[in-house]
Amino acid sequence: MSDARHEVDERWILRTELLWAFGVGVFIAAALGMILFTALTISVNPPSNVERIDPKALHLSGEFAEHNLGTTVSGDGTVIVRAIATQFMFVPQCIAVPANRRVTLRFASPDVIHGLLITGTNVNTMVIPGFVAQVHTEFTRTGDLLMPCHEYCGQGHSEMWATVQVLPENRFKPGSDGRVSCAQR
Amino acid sequence: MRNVDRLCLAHFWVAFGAFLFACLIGTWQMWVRSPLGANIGTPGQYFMSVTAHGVSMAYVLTTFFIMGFGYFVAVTALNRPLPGRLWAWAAFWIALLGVVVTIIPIGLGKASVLFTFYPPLTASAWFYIGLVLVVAGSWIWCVLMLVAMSAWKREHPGQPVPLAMFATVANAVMWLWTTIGVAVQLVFQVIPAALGLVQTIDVGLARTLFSWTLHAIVYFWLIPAYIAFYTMVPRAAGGRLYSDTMGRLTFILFLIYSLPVGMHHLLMDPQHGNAMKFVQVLLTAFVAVPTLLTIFTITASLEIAGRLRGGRGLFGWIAALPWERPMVLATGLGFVMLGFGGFGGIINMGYGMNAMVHNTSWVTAHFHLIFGGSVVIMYFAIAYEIWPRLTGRDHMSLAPLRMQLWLWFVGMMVMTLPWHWLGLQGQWRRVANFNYADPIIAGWGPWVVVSLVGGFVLLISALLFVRNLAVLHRGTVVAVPRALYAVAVHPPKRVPAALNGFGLWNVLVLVLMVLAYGFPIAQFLIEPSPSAIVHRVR
Amino acid sequence: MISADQSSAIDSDPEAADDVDEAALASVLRTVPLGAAVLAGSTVALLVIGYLIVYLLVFIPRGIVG
Amino acid sequence: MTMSQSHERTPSDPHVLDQPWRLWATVAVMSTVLMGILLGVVVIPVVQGRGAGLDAFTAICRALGLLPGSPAQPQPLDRTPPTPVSQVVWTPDVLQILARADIAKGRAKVQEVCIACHGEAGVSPSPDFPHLAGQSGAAIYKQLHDYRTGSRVHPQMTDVAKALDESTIPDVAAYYAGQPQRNLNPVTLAESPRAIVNLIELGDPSRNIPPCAACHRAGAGGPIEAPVLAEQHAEYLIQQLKLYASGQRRNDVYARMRLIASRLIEEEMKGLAAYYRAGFR
Repeated sequence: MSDARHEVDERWILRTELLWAFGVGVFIAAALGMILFTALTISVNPPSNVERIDPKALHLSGEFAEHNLGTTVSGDGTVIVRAIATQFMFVPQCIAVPANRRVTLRFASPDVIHGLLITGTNVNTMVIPGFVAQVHTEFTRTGDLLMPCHEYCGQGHSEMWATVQVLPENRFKPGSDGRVSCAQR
Repeated sequence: MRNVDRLCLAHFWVAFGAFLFACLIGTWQMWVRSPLGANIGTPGQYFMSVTAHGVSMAYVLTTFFIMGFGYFVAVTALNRPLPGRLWAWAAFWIALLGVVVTIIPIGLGKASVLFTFYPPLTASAWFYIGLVLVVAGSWIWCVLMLVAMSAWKREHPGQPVPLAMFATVANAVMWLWTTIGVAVQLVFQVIPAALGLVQTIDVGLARTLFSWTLHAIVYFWLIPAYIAFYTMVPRAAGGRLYSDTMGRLTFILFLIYSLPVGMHHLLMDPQHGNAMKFVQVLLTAFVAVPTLLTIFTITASLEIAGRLRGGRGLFGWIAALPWERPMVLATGLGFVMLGFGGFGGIINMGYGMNAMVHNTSWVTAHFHLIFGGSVVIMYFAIAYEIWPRLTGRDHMSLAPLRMQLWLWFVGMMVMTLPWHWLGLQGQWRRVANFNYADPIIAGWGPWVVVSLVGGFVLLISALLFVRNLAVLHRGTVVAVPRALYAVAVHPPKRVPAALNGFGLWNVLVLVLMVLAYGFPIAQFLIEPSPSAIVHRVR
Repeated sequence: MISADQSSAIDSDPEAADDVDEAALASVLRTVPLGAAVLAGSTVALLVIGYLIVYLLVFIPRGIVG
Repeated sequence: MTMSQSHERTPSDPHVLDQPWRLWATVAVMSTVLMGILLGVVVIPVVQGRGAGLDAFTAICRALGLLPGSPAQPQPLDRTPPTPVSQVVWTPDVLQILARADIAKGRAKVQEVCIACHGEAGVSPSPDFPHLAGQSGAAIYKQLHDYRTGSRVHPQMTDVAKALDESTIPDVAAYYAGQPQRNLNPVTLAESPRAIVNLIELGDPSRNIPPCAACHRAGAGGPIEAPVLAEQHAEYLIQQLKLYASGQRRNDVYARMRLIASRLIEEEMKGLAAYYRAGFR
């Protein structure tokens, strides 16, 4: 094959590859575009909260004191859930939350790395000793959901799970102290 | 075979020995966590097994296979003896010593921290020291690959380095870059804690340093499969490589974009802000480019082969391909698994969408399909292709080889497809025994049994694989010398320095790492995270 | 085991010519990447469309995450 | 990334060929990462911040992690007063002190104070007083401190603990931790009922009870203050479980033992106590 034709073919092949690369670029732009679009319009982010807290003295803190855990509804109606992920138990073991209303969940670990997800929802975060993990979400379906620890934290990791009761608006009634606990069934 | 066949065989047998062991305990794990194996085995045994399965598959099978295959490529692609052969044997023994030193504490239950270490949980110091030895051995291999290539380039000035060697050295350079993260974490944080020199550990920094390694290490495992795609599959199929330039570009893109993206493993971590998470998600999207380029280039190369063999029409070339050859069959099956695994991957990297699947069986399905599926099936195909060259004996018949590849494909698909569905339901990872009494978990039972069946099929395939190789050592059929590496449609005559070396790309990687990882790591040096007490597993 | 240092045909020139006939290759090259482009293109399109569907129909309905 | 191939036929000097490569590669790679930084660090936080009523600077600081909180949501504040159930904090220096405790001084204090109830080698005559032989030093250290701060109350121990001065507590703890445990009692080893062994090895997922061994087996990587239960008086173990179940004893950080004990039935408490009395680890 004469060198000239050889030269032409090679550039033709590179052109097909470039065309393909352009197509790939379009697909990547579509994927990233969806991420960017939802981030800009409805603020979809991964949960991040660079808030340092000393895990060694967590039980001496006010916010994560034993009696302050669980769901509280503050004066202006914001729902905040505080829970501890500790070796081999979530405290409290049952969390009540309202449906279709913005909820902020805050977790902390006094010992090792834990992680949690709530089945069927987008609540998912690692709980790193040294930081307060915070997830803002809205529960779109009512019912009892499972909240397991999904990061290896020791021999009791498989038994570490809690229940989340997503209550419809009318049954989510905070007490006088603004706290809501699980309906005992 | 010039002076390396025993060196390569030693590496491959250690790799495939660890692989078979890991398949056995992997199947046991699948059984114990299924409804059929409820209440069998204790958490201690289960997490010991998970640690051993992870270390064997992720550190032993991969590192030894890549080293062995690298030596083979350095000798056959460059067509010159391996420089520093004694160093290569030293590296082998150091790495093997490291494996032994790691496996013993695991077996004694003193290292049940899984293969991805979860400080402040800390195992026996020997567990980490063993892994450092394995990495040290692999570093010696990297130097040997660089020396081999530069020696060849001195002897052939201005000529393009053969693609197989260029890719192997790209892999070595990437491995040198990425092991910095885990080396710093182990040497400065985890090993001092394991030795008891310090009582606390900065967990935020430890996870960030480990994430530095965590993604490029999977591309370190993946590149030998891509070397096979580019340099062996076209010839095995009877065609030509569609574009050599695109091959070089693919391995360069892997080197550049697999390094500054590790934080997509930390998307759900609280200790990093959204800003750097988004930067690394965007860069992760570009790490899909080389794979998508490869799919096109290799499919085009197969199309050439198929049409040369008389394939007509738009897809007639597919049927015309020589599917009876293991390398071609493995590529076809590997691409299907790469498709499913890749789909799992782009969902994982979906920034906020990661919250839907992080640490669920969806992720387990992703890496079993891509590493366990398309990469390991190409490891099989490479082994089948080069064993005759190493042992001088040829396969009696290709049927058992094809059977083994099909079993691996079917087993992997049956095991991992249910995991995608379970992952979306919220099935979380690393559970010794599920509470099948819980209504939500009870619904998962049948699917776990289906994936268990896939696990058994994989075990049979693994046993058959080792049998197919072992048989060759006593085989009677003398190997007929056949050329191995593919020829490109336009073999490169002169190649820009950028496509023949890594100077430019190392500079770009340095800049990318500073921009992508600079702040996330500096954040802990400026203000360390509150330290956590070390919890020793002894 | 073939003795280590005896170079055998297996070590023949790595880029040894294969039995591909140049003319056939040239004629094949007139249509080649079309099949690959359609096959790979549709697969990748399927993947990205699947990604968008999962993003909109599975992820978003599970509630805002921030 | 366009590869403009140099058309003029210069000698194939790599540097000449390389010129376009070096330029285009740098442009391509840098544009991707700078676009990522522009979007991630500036555009997304500012736009999200505007929605949540945050000024651009705060939003960017939150997105970078220089301030806590999400750039898209208000950050809750909390000023609840702390009411800890135990004052003991495992800091590196506490652990160093425990590691370097002086056993001789500990033995002297034990002779002087502890022998009456706990026995010299930590083998106590009556089930009301726990064996301390081979107990974990950290566990003794924590309980003594809890008695001193009133997190745990006991007719005698509160005064005894208050009488001890701070520096000898680690020594006493280290002395008893060093005492060898008595040999096992083979008779009762065999017939531990399967259900009890399962509770200890596997826990009971349906009642959310983790395995006892996950915390109480030495070297399991569990909580530091988890006491060793092997060879303890059976009645003492049952009594403590009952105190936890009723909430009278509440110095377990984050109520883990109170929750577990409240879920155990009487018969299980007896089975567990017998199992550990037999000397299983």
